[in-house]
Amino acid sequence: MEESLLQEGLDLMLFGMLTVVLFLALLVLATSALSAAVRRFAPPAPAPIAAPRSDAAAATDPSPAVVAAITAAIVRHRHATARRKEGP
Amino acid sequence: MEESLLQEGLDLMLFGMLTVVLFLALLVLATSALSAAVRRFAPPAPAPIAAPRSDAAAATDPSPAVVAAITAAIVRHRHATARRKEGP
Amino acid sequence: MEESLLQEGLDLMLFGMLTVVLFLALLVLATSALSAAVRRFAPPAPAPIAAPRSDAAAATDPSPAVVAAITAAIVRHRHATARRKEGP
Amino acid sequence: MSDLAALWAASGLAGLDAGAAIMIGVGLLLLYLAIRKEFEPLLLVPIGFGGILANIPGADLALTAFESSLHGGDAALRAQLAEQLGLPADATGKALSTAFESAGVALQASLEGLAQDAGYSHGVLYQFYRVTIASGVGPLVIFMGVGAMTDFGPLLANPRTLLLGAAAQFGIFATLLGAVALSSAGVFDFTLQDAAAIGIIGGADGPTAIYVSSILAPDLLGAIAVAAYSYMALVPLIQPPIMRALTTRAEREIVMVQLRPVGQLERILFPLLLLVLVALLLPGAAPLLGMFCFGNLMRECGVVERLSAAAQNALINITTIFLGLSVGSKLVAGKFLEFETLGILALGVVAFAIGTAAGVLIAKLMNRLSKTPINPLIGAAGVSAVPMAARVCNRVGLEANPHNFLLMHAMGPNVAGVIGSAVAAGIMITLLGG
Amino acid sequence: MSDLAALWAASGLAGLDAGAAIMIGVGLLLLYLAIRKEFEPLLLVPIGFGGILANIPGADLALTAFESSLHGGDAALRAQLAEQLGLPADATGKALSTAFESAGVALQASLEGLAQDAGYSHGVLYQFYRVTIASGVGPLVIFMGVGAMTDFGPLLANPRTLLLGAAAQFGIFATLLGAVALSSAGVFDFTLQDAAAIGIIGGADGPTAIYVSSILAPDLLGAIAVAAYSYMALVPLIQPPIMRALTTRAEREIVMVQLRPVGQLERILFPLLLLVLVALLLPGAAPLLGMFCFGNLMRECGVVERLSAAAQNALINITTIFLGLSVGSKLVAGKFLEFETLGILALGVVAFAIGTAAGVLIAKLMNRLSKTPINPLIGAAGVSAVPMAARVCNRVGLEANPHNFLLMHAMGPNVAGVIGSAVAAGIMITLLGG
Amino acid sequence: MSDLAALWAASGLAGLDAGAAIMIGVGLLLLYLAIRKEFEPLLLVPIGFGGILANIPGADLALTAFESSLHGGDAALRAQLAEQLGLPADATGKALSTAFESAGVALQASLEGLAQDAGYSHGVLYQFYRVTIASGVGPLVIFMGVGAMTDFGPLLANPRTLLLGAAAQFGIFATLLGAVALSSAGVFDFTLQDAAAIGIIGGADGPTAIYVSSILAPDLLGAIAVAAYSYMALVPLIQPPIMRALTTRAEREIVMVQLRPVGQLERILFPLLLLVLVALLLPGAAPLLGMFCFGNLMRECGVVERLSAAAQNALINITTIFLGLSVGSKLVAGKFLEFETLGILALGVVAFAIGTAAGVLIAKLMNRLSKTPINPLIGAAGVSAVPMAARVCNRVGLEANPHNFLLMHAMGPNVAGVIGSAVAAGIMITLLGG
Ligand code: NA
Ligand code: NA
Ligand code: NA
Repeated sequence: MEESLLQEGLDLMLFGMLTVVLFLALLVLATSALSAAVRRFAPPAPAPIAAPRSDAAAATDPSPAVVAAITAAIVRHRHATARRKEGP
Repeated sequence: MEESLLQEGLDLMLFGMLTVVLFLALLVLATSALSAAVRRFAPPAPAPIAAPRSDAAAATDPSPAVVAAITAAIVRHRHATARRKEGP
Repeated sequence: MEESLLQEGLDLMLFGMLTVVLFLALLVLATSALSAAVRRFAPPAPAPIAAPRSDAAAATDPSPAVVAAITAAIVRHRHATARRKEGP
Repeated sequence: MSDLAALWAASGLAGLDAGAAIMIGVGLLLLYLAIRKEFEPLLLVPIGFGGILANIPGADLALTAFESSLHGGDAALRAQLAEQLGLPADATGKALSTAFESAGVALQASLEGLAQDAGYSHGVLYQFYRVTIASGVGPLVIFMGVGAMTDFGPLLANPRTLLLGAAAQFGIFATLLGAVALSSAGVFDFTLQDAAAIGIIGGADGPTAIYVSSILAPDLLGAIAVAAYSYMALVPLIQPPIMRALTTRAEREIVMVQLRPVGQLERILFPLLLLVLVALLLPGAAPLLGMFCFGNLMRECGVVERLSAAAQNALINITTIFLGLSVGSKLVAGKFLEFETLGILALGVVAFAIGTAAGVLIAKLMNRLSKTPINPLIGAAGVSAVPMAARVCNRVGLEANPHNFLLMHAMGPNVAGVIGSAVAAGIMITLLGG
Repeated sequence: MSDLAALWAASGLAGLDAGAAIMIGVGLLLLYLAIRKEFEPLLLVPIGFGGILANIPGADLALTAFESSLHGGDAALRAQLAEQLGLPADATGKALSTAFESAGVALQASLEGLAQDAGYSHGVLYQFYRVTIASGVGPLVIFMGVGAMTDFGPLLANPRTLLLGAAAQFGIFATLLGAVALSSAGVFDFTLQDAAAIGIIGGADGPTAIYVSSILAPDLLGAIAVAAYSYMALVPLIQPPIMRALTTRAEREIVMVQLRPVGQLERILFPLLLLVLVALLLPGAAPLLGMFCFGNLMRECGVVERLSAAAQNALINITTIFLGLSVGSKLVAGKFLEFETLGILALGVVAFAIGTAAGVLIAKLMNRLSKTPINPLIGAAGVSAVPMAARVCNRVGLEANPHNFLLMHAMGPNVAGVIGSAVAAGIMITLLGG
Repeated sequence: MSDLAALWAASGLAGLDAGAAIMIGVGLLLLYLAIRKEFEPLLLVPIGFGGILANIPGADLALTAFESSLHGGDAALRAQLAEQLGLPADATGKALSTAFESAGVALQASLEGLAQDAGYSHGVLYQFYRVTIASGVGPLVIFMGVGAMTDFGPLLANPRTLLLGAAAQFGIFATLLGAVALSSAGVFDFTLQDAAAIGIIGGADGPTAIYVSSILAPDLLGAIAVAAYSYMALVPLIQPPIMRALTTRAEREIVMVQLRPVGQLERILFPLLLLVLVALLLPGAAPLLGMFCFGNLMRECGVVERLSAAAQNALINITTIFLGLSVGSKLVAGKFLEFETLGILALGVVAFAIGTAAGVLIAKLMNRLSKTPINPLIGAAGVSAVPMAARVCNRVGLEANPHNFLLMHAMGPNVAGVIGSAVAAGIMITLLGG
């Protein structure tokens, strides 16, 4: 081994950290370019960031009591299906 | 090889197609016989063909609004369970 | 083989049954000790034995009609998701 | 025209012998029992269907590449295989099979390789068998799922019922002795390993029976699994007469003390306690009971709902499909249509009966020795067959006293029976395995 | 500095050749078609993504340890591998690959072991491929799930439609002949096995096509699977012109007799009947149709809902993910960017067209011979491509008569087409496989 | 009486040594932390339980057939194994083990075959380990599921936060250097590979840590995985003091600009962009990031909901169960109860601390250079530990300004940290692996 273990470790740290930073910096540039291109050529319909797609379905917004009842039913349903009907 | 590739292909086509047709024709006969036997010896309670078993359960027919609310709850529930609670 | 097959079988029966009984008797003692310790040092909040955790959630107790409607919706939902949308 | 000849030679009709035809009939019978009579359908539908698939002549779905190659007509390959096995080139397929089974792992791999080089491949059912049963993994994963579905509350509220679960295992060992006695008498030809695997039918626990026979008596696996699941389904017919014969009406009317509530901490600690006892005393039972306790801990600890749900649903269902098909792959004529299978079926029902009787009798004994009343009917639940046996106890109890619900009381010995037969399995594997 | 050189040498840019770049483009194109055009996305998203992963230079995700080692620069290892293969130490990687492929199982295992000893390992996509496709298990599990999703009701109500499902398989065999003819003419270089695997594209059934080509023509698997799924997605474009060209408006307006209700017992017995016929007559089709019937029996028997749900959801979805990635692993430049691929794509679309035409024409013939009216459009559904082809029939029928809903009537030939192509697959595997 | 002796010899008490007892205690401690303290229970419950199972004396659940046979007393077998390994017949078990590990794949297979011929078999935990970890598949499938659960929206709205995710990886490399320095100083005996695998603990990403150490330092895998998951659970204790020490109250009060909405097209294209960059520049990171991007694409593309749901639920849960048990199988006394483990635990916490500090400091630097304000607290989320670290940022931010919700802003660096440590893992595997 021409290098000491410590020297190898130092090399690895420097190159490794440098590569991580360069790669992610490149990704920043590429992502920004991508976003710019998308927003220019295919502007999206605005949608709030914190709202995943499924929340749209929830927009009918049942009252908490209804949700509680439904949740209970689902839990009971799941529990029932999870039960060991016949001993496999 | 005593036959040419083309001759082999032709043979395979003829025998293959013939076998497919004979097998499915036999299946037509067997299925018809089966249906006749079943309807003779064990006449089924009539049920519309397009209605899978589960639709019977749905016959209570909740109003669309209720179904929408329930669906939302299920989606939300599923979404919640699918969430990454702790980072595995 | 110094023992006959029958002798070996008899030995196995005696030792086996004895071991099963001793092991489970030990488990009775250990379980009783465990329960005593738990109830002494960490008395649990009382909860009826027949009620799994999920029943607590069900305590809001929706009327049977609502449960039926919900169940139908769940079945329909499950059925719908189980459908073969695109032929994989 | 050569195509026509080849198709006919490959067709099932050309290859159908009486054995395969009978086994296809057996498969259809199992499906009938499973679907129409609801005999443990979750297992018997895949087992029955797998049995039919395994016996389709010419399809070789349950065979390895080597076994398939013995059916093929390639004389040069056969001579090569025979030479490697040290047999003459004209040895029969039976002789080659026997030599293969007693060959070492390395030689077996080499022979399978030669058969694959010649274009034969492992059948799909054999592949399922290798992954789920030969590896031992399938029954253990099922057992983990069963653990995740098991409620130890009634057992913890009344730990004495563990003794009933122990007593009912007498069916296992009595049957073992019976099998050995019949062999000594020359009726059958069971080894001690075979006898132990047959006895485990009395444990009334499918995965345990499959696990034990996959280790001790793989050749009998098909018959043992079919017997175990069939008799589990027949528990409502087998048990009540025995229960009624051994108890008085007054005993059947005994009302038991209401079970105390059991807190979460006890529920969490119990599988760990059981695990530690197994680790210290019976490591042979560690695979079965370890996975069982793991499943139960996931259920009770309350912080891994996702994993518990997976163990109880997707994972156990998927494993059940492949385990059932794999058991079915063992329903081939050569191994199932033997006189021994009748012995296994007969001994299996005896095992259930003895286990039931032992449970009831020990419950009566406990009733004499203790002042807390025990309804002796719940002893019958000690064979396990969860939850069918507990329901039978409840039903027979209601006949005597229409207001006496024994279901929850019977769940204690019922799950204790699962532990008991896993312990018995561990003992047998330790003493007879390997 | 050696680190920098090593990183650069390992980087994709250093290793990127035109072939890999084009194949990454092909993968992106497949993703575009799948996501934007909704071309069978359940398969084409994993296939496209797997294709990109397989072509990342230097990552070797789709290669075995042996194949990876050929890319490495270890001359000593290479000499050792070459020696075992009986080649000179300076043999090219191509020569080593070719020799490896024709080597026996034992030698291949030994060479893989040497490569692993030298630090190379199997790529993850190769591992998926080995477990799901090379073993044959993946397509069969998918087929079981498809069986569990299939409603045979319309077929049972009108069993004659099975003949339409038979007729449409003419696309398979005509294409086989076309491929053979092109090879005889020297345009391509397909063997009879290749031709059969290409023909099966006309079966319009993804898992069947993957299963057949994994056995008969593994090298063409990538192109065949891509063609099969792409054309299935293109059914709404390919079929209508042919359907309109071969039928008169009056024929398209034919109203069919309302389908009778079908009871549960018939639904349960049908998969068993089909299984028994396959067992007796066509064991070569037993793996595919056996698993299909098993899935359908689980669906219809009503006592194993848990297993049926698992087969239709968790199991088929998980298998689809890995099957798709595994098919993608075959989209490597060396095997896909061949002139033959163009032939496969061209022949595939011909197969669909011929199958569609044959179905429609036979339906017209049946209409002449029988007094119960059949709308000839539903013959087109016989190619399978469930349920897309049936929907296309319905749509084309509505154009002619806005009150004539053919969907349910077309479901009969549609599922018959699945059986028909599995039968054709069994014949080809019996005659050409092994 | 021989049965009694055999049972006692096989019992755990007879075989229990101090190491196994301590490791069972460690397993119970992990379960306590997981269940009572909710330390990453999804992984630590299976890991802890697997650790207990692996240390049951006599059960040999975590051993191969060869390793089990070394515990058995069969002198003839041992002499045979020793001869094949070129050792004298009376070589110690330790010597045989060491020779086995440095033997080639072919010889290892042959020795395992001999042990199996003698009746030993692979333990069930070893089988899980081989399939999920040794193959590399388990962590990759988990990563696919994590990708399917990851929302890149906040990152896309503010791509600069990728730099914070890069900065926090300094914890990985600083720890690597620390491990190497301690080895150079003679305190520990870590190779460069070991040091890299230890450093990756600072990546705060369980599957990445398991994947890297399974390749670079399989012997340390148990300790590294336990450290990684434990410290991820301790993020709410480790990070806040560092965050407070390195920031002023004014900095912690900084309110960030509302994130813009991100459309579906951007979400679909981002994983493809990342994949292409990885393919071109860092193929060593392709397995991890490829599967991660695949999962995310399934999530976002909107046409494969079935597959996305399977990846997020059944598949990841099942894999987590077996991955956890497999990691636990590495918690055997001989490999865990070493002085090195203390070093791993100490270095692990240092890695987290340095990563946190680097993230915060770079955020402060960016705040100076840019006019768009960044709250430096969100730099701490760059270590990943999704979503715990982001929640910690939010909580510490609320202490300073009760109306300043940082959660969404912190999710950007949080998921960037996942990418960053996968990149770091790829670099290390490229430079040190193979
Ligand atoms: Na039992
Ligand atoms: Na078809
Ligand atoms: Na990270």
